Amino acid sequence: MVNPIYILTLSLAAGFLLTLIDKSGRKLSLTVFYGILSLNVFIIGEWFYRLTFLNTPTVIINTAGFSAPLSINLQLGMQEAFVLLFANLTALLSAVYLFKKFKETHISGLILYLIMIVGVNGLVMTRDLFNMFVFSEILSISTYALITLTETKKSLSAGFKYMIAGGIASTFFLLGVTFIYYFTGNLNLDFIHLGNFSNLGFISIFLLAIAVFIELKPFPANGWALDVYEAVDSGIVSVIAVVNSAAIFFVFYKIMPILPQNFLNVFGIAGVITFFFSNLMGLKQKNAKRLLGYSSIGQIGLLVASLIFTMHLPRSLMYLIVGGFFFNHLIAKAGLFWITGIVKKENLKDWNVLKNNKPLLVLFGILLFALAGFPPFAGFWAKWEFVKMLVHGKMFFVVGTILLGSLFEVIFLFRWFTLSIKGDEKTEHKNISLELSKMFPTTIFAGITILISVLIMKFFYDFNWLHALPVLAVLIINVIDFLPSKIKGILSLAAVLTYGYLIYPLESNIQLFFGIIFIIGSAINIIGTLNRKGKSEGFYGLLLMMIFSFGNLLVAITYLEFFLSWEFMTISSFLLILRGKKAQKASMLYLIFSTAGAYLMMVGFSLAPDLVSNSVLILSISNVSLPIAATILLSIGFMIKSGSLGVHIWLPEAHAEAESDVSPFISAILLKAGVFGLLMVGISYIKHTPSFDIFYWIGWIGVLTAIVGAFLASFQEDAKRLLAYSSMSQVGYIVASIAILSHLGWLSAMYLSFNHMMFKSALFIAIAGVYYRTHTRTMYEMGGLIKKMPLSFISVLIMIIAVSGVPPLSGFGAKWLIYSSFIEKGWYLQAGVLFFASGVSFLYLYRIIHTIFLGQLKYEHQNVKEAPIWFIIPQYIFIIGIMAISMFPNLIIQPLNSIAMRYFNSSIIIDGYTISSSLGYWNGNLVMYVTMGVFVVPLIFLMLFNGRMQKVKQFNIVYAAERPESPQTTHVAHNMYAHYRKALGGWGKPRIWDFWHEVSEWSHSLADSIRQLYTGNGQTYILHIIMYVIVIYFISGV
Amino acid sequence: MISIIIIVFGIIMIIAAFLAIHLKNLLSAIISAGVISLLASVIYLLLAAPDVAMTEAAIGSGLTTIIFIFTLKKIKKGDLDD
Amino acid sequence: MNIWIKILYAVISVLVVTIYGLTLGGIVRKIYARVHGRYGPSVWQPFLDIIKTHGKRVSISHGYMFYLGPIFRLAGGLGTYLFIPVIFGSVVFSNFSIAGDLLLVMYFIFFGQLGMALGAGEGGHPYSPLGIARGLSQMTAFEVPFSLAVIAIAIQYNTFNLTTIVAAQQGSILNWTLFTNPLAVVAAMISLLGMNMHPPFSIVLAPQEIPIGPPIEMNSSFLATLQTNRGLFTAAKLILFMNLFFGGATNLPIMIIKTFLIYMFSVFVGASFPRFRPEQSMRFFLKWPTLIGVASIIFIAYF
Amino acid sequence: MIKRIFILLALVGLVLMFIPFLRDFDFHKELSKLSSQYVEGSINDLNTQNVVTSVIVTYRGLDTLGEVTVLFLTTAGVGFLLRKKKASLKTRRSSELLQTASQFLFVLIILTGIFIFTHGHLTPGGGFQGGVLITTAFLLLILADVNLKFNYSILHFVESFSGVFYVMIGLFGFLILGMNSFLDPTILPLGNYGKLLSAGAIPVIYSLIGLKVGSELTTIIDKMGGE
Amino acid sequence: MIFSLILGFLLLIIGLYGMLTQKNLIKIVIGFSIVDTGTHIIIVSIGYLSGKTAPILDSTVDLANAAKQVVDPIPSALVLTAIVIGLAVTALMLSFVIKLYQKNKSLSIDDYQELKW
Repeated sequence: MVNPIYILTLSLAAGFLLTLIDKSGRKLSLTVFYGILSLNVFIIGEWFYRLTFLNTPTVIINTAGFSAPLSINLQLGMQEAFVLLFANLTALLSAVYLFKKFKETHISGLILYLIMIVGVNGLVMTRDLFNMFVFSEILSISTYALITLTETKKSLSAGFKYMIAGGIASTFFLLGVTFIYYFTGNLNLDFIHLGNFSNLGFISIFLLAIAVFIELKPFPANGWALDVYEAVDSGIVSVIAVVNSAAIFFVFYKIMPILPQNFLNVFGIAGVITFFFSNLMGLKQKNAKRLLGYSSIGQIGLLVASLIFTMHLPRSLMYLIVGGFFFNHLIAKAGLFWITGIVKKENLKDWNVLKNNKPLLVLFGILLFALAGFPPFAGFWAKWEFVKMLVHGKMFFVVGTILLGSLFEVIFLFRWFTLSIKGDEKTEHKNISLELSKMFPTTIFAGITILISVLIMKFFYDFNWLHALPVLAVLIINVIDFLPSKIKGILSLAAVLTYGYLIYPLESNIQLFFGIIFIIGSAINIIGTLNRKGKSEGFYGLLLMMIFSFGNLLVAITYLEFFLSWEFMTISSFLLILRGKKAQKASMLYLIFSTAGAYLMMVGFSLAPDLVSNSVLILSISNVSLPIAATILLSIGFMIKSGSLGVHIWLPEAHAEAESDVSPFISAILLKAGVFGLLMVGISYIKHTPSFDIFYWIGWIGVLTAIVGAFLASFQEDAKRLLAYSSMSQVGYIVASIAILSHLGWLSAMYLSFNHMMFKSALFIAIAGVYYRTHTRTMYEMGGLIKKMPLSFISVLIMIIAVSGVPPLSGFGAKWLIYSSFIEKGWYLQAGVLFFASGVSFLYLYRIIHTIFLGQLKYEHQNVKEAPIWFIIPQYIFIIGIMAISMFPNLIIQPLNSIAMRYFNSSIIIDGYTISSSLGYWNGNLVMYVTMGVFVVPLIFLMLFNGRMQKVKQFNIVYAAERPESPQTTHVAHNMYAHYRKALGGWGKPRIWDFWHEVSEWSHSLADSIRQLYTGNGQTYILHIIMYVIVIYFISGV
Repeated sequence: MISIIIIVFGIIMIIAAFLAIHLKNLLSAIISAGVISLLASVIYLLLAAPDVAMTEAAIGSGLTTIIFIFTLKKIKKGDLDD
Repeated sequence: MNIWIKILYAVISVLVVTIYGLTLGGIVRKIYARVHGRYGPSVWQPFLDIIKTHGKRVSISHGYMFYLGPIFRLAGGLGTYLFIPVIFGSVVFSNFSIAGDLLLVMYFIFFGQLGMALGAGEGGHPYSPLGIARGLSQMTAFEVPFSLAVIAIAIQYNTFNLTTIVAAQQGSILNWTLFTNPLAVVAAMISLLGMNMHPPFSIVLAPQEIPIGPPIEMNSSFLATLQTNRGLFTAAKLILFMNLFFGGATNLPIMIIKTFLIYMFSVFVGASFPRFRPEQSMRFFLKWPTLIGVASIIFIAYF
Repeated sequence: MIKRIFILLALVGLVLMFIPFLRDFDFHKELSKLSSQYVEGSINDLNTQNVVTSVIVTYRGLDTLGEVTVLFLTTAGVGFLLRKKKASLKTRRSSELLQTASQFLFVLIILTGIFIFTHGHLTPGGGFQGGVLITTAFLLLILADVNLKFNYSILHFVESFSGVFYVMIGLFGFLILGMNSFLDPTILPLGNYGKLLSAGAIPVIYSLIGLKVGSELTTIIDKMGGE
Repeated sequence: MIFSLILGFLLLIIGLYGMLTQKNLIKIVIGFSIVDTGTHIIIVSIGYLSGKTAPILDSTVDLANAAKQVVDPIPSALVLTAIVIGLAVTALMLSFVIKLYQKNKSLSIDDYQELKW
């Protein structure tokens, strides 16, 4: 146990001596330098361990033989140790990162760095206000000087601006300190009491507080910081943005007890505003480091806000929230700044050099996900608890601002990420040199990020181990990534089936039903991925992560578990979509909408009352009366995932641009997660019907989604896009049926979900096969493939009959159930719209089968073969499934009936194969026989009496007595329903797309105009600071 | 008595401050700033703070001014390496 | 009931109605000719046509879907017919209506159309998909007023069961849907014009633009199959309308009279209007008839 | 123009913010409790005449250590900023007379400086003021353009070791007197009040500070003024 | 001493005014040093107790009643530190100015704003 005073003195003495030491060689001075930095980490580490785990009491060290307030004292408690450990570790690693620089630069660089750490350590430990001033000057001055480690015009001018701003702030600080001394007779924090402060006393405290707050870079008085972030060497920036910020943040934490509540409120709001605007402006940022700068500033704002708003919470919760944000931000930020230094590209567009560099890309991804607050990283838990806390405190405005800000942050961070992976191909690919000294710290921090997440999950939450599976899957598959993809695919298939077996003893049928969709459906779809060649690095990990997350939704017990799985699902599906060749935009759209949805859900869950029972959420939710707002928010969140009208624009992009064997997962299974969620909301809703009938409107949205989706599908030229819109339309039916909130409605929703899973999987796989052979998704470029790919054709044929609802296949069952339920409910006009939608669906269904398989075969496709066997197998499994439930509808109707009966009285009677509702009846089995009969009779007749039939060549058609010229001109496929578009007139315009486009444009231009504040002129920045001080002064009402 | 001296000195200092800011000639501006510090040290003496007065005289009006002048010299000379 | 007897009855029923439907087609052609001032073909001409086309020596197929197309078409006609109870109270003519209700019939109509569209598509002739595209589009449009009318009826009789609907209309002529729910009938009758593809809604076959449209590549037995279906399918649709709106039929003559009159309605309208362009046709159906359909629902549901 | 208005607004705002200080300021009549304790402690515990010195060196010793560090940092910082790739050697001899005079003055000023910081506990002034005087002496040499090659090694040596000794004296207190006695001057006998050799380690510390400040400021001046 | 307090505030504001309006980097630094001086005067002023002597307890002071006779030593101590720190910051700022001038041959702050937005 080394006395903490050594942390200061050793570094100081070493600093003083370094000039001399350096005379005997840089090697020696570097040894001393790194030795001292490591020693600091070691000493603090030991203290942290003792204070945290051995419950050693907080140490207070007085100086000069006198006790406080006579002398200056230092304090080392758990909080100090936490911050110090973190700061010293970062400093050490940053120093490692700067190793090459330190080897070459002037010895003063090392000295400055070492003494800077003294400043940080002193600043954190001291309890004396003026001493804080001194240490903060030590910190600032060394920082100012270190900024010039890279001597560019930019770094110098940034440094100068920084100095001026810092100078102004410290003037205020000094004034504040001395006046506080004057009015309280003390400089020691522990002896300053708010008790009988005069008005002047408050102003003094205000001066002190605002000075610290300015150092925390509040919007808009933070232009200087941004310039520094942009201009200065990555190694130093990481120290400024992380170590310095941490220290100053801690100073703010220390002075908080002497600040009056009204100041704190203002600062809290100012933090929130900073967070919001920084992230908004980040949207327009093209420069990587400046982007991180905006993010950094925003995060500090959030950190301050979280600190202020969680003051009254129990300690452990506060530690989780503030500590979570603290770690999340600072560690990730340091790592990312380091990466910018490794990549050495300013413009985000040039970052696609990363794509050839897997190790760096992985680190980049981990840190970025951590920064954006995705699970399992610390920021996620902090955000969850913070939002919950704010919502309970009814601070909705703050919640909204923070979440919107977070959304902006996710947008710009992941635009960066996606550009790095999918950026423009044209730029040259110079390999990035991975210096060990730079990679080492980055790797350590990525590791710490993960470690912290594990610790948080272990100490703060008690999760079922299943919830770790999604992450484990990624890790494990990463380890065996060298294997060929077929082996990994088979292993994944086995893993999914094992997982299914593990969760199999489910508590209820509804779980079982969705389990079949999620797990069995996925397992069959995995067969399609076995066609992959090569290694498909990373693919199966993500796939497993997604599938396990689906499953975990079913067994989630708490809201948090559910939301955790939901987020895992979002992350994995986002990354899977991103794997598509041109998926940058698509994946971004998906992520933006998903994140927005997730945030709404987060608020929704926070509004929800506590769960009373300990069973899985889908069951226990029925005992919970969700408030209206929660119902609305959760519904919107789930509807975003299921692609409802208005928020559907991510859907076609994501489905179309994902790799073709991923699309079935996205479309057939992922959308059902939204359905599952909506059903969950419905379960609570029916048990505690509120006055305002939300589901009536959800019903309308579902119905409109169905019709609009159908129309949009009809107007597509791209096969996958067509199927995507078709999914949107079909899920619209499902949503509408759920919204009916009746036995028949839910029965039909689940029936259609199951059906949709099968036919949409098969269709997407079929298209994957076609794409695999023809390398095009544009339908009019194909045609006549029936002769080349008969098996695929049959599969598509059966599936489109199933989609269309034409008897005798299972689709009709869905239609019958839906119309019956709508009429029974009294939603007549909605039923009318659905009739229309189901008519329109014929347009696109015919289009997809005709333009691909029928008509004229193109010359270039003369030699294509049938789709690979791996695509055929899953299709035919699904065909068997469809045929089975068409022939014997009871197979599915009976179990679904029992599920729905859990919530409603049964409204159907099953008698043999005849299913009757109050309105009508349907005997699927008999229909099948009759259809087979009426089909077979003419067939036999024709076969008997048409023996003279001869087959003819492709162009042998009656064509105005001429031979047609070429397949291209003869195949009617392009813009097939032009007349319909014409008929629709103004109704056919993509208004919703335009709307979101406008939203995006508008926020970007808003961001652009706000950031004009940062003129780059140092004087303007001073003006900002002074104005800021004045405005805050008058707002605080001192 | 002290008040009067402070007022008189104060007025001179304020004038010097304006001069320091507005004078086009940088050297004069620097010297005006030095004058402020010098007078400040007198005021410190009057305010019974001899330690501060000494420091201000030596550092504020002495060293600081010299550093300014050195800077000016470096810039004026123009023979800066680099 | 013994399933074989049921099948026997169904065969009888189908034969009767097919003959009736084809005759009806002949009569219509006669009427058209007379309206145009020609003598016109014999009333039995459809039968002759079928026998003639079936007997053609040359029979060309473009592939198995092409082969199956007409079969789908005929199966669709047969199925649609077989799921409708034709004559109220008659065992022979009750067909297989126990298999499903009105919704089944409505969706089974698509079975044949879809199959035919696919078969025609494989023919590779550009006019086929053009015609089909038009036909499908128009179908989506005229289905709207029709489905609204059907919903209105379902509300009115609180059932999709065709037999029940017919039963409810027995007793007096005033019990017919025509009188109890005239708006729905108007909407449905307008969409019937589209269904029958007579002018002004004959955009699918449109002889001058895309000669005979989808079946353009069909020949010999294939064409004969389609021609057979035309008689059967037309009759089936008329019977459906009769059941829904005009009180059904308790015996064969009444059925013949009623369906004939319903058919004459579309024939006369067709003879007196020029053809729409495709988008005009769609707009037409999505405007007034749809509004009338909505009005019928509102009227029946809320007043 | 708009900027001017904003500047004006900002300054007016500041004035408004500070006006309460001028309007309502209530000057103390008595020392605060803490100051009285310092005054009494200075007499009774530390045997130091100059209370400011006892506050600076002892009670707020950590501040002063920091302060010295700040200067040290500035030395390093200025040196770091104005680091040269190659030292340029340019000499220009000034007149003999000036040189002699300045060398004489140099010794005189240095001695005065030493006097000031060794008497820091008795009279006004101390390490900082003395240190500045030492710097002034060196400044004189620079200004006189004496081609006196500073022996940088000695300067660095003095700078480093005065700092290290300062820290070490602090640590002595800590090691000898216990964990609350970092920078405690009572490691040396307190002596008689008002004498040169009194006040425990205060004069020693102040002298070290003086040396350190002097060497540091000299380095700064040299870096900024030298060629 | 109220007058010196006013003086301090005035200098502070004049210094800020200089920092905000002058384009020359050296002038800005001068403005900063005026702000510093102003701040120091403010601090010393509030430590002054009317009619009392410097806190040097030599033979002129009655040691028994020392606390009643001297001005507050703490502000003096603080200002001492502040002055030295002020010098440090000024020196560093001027080094920046020199360096900037070396790089860009300009002393106008308007020439150093390519970092923005």
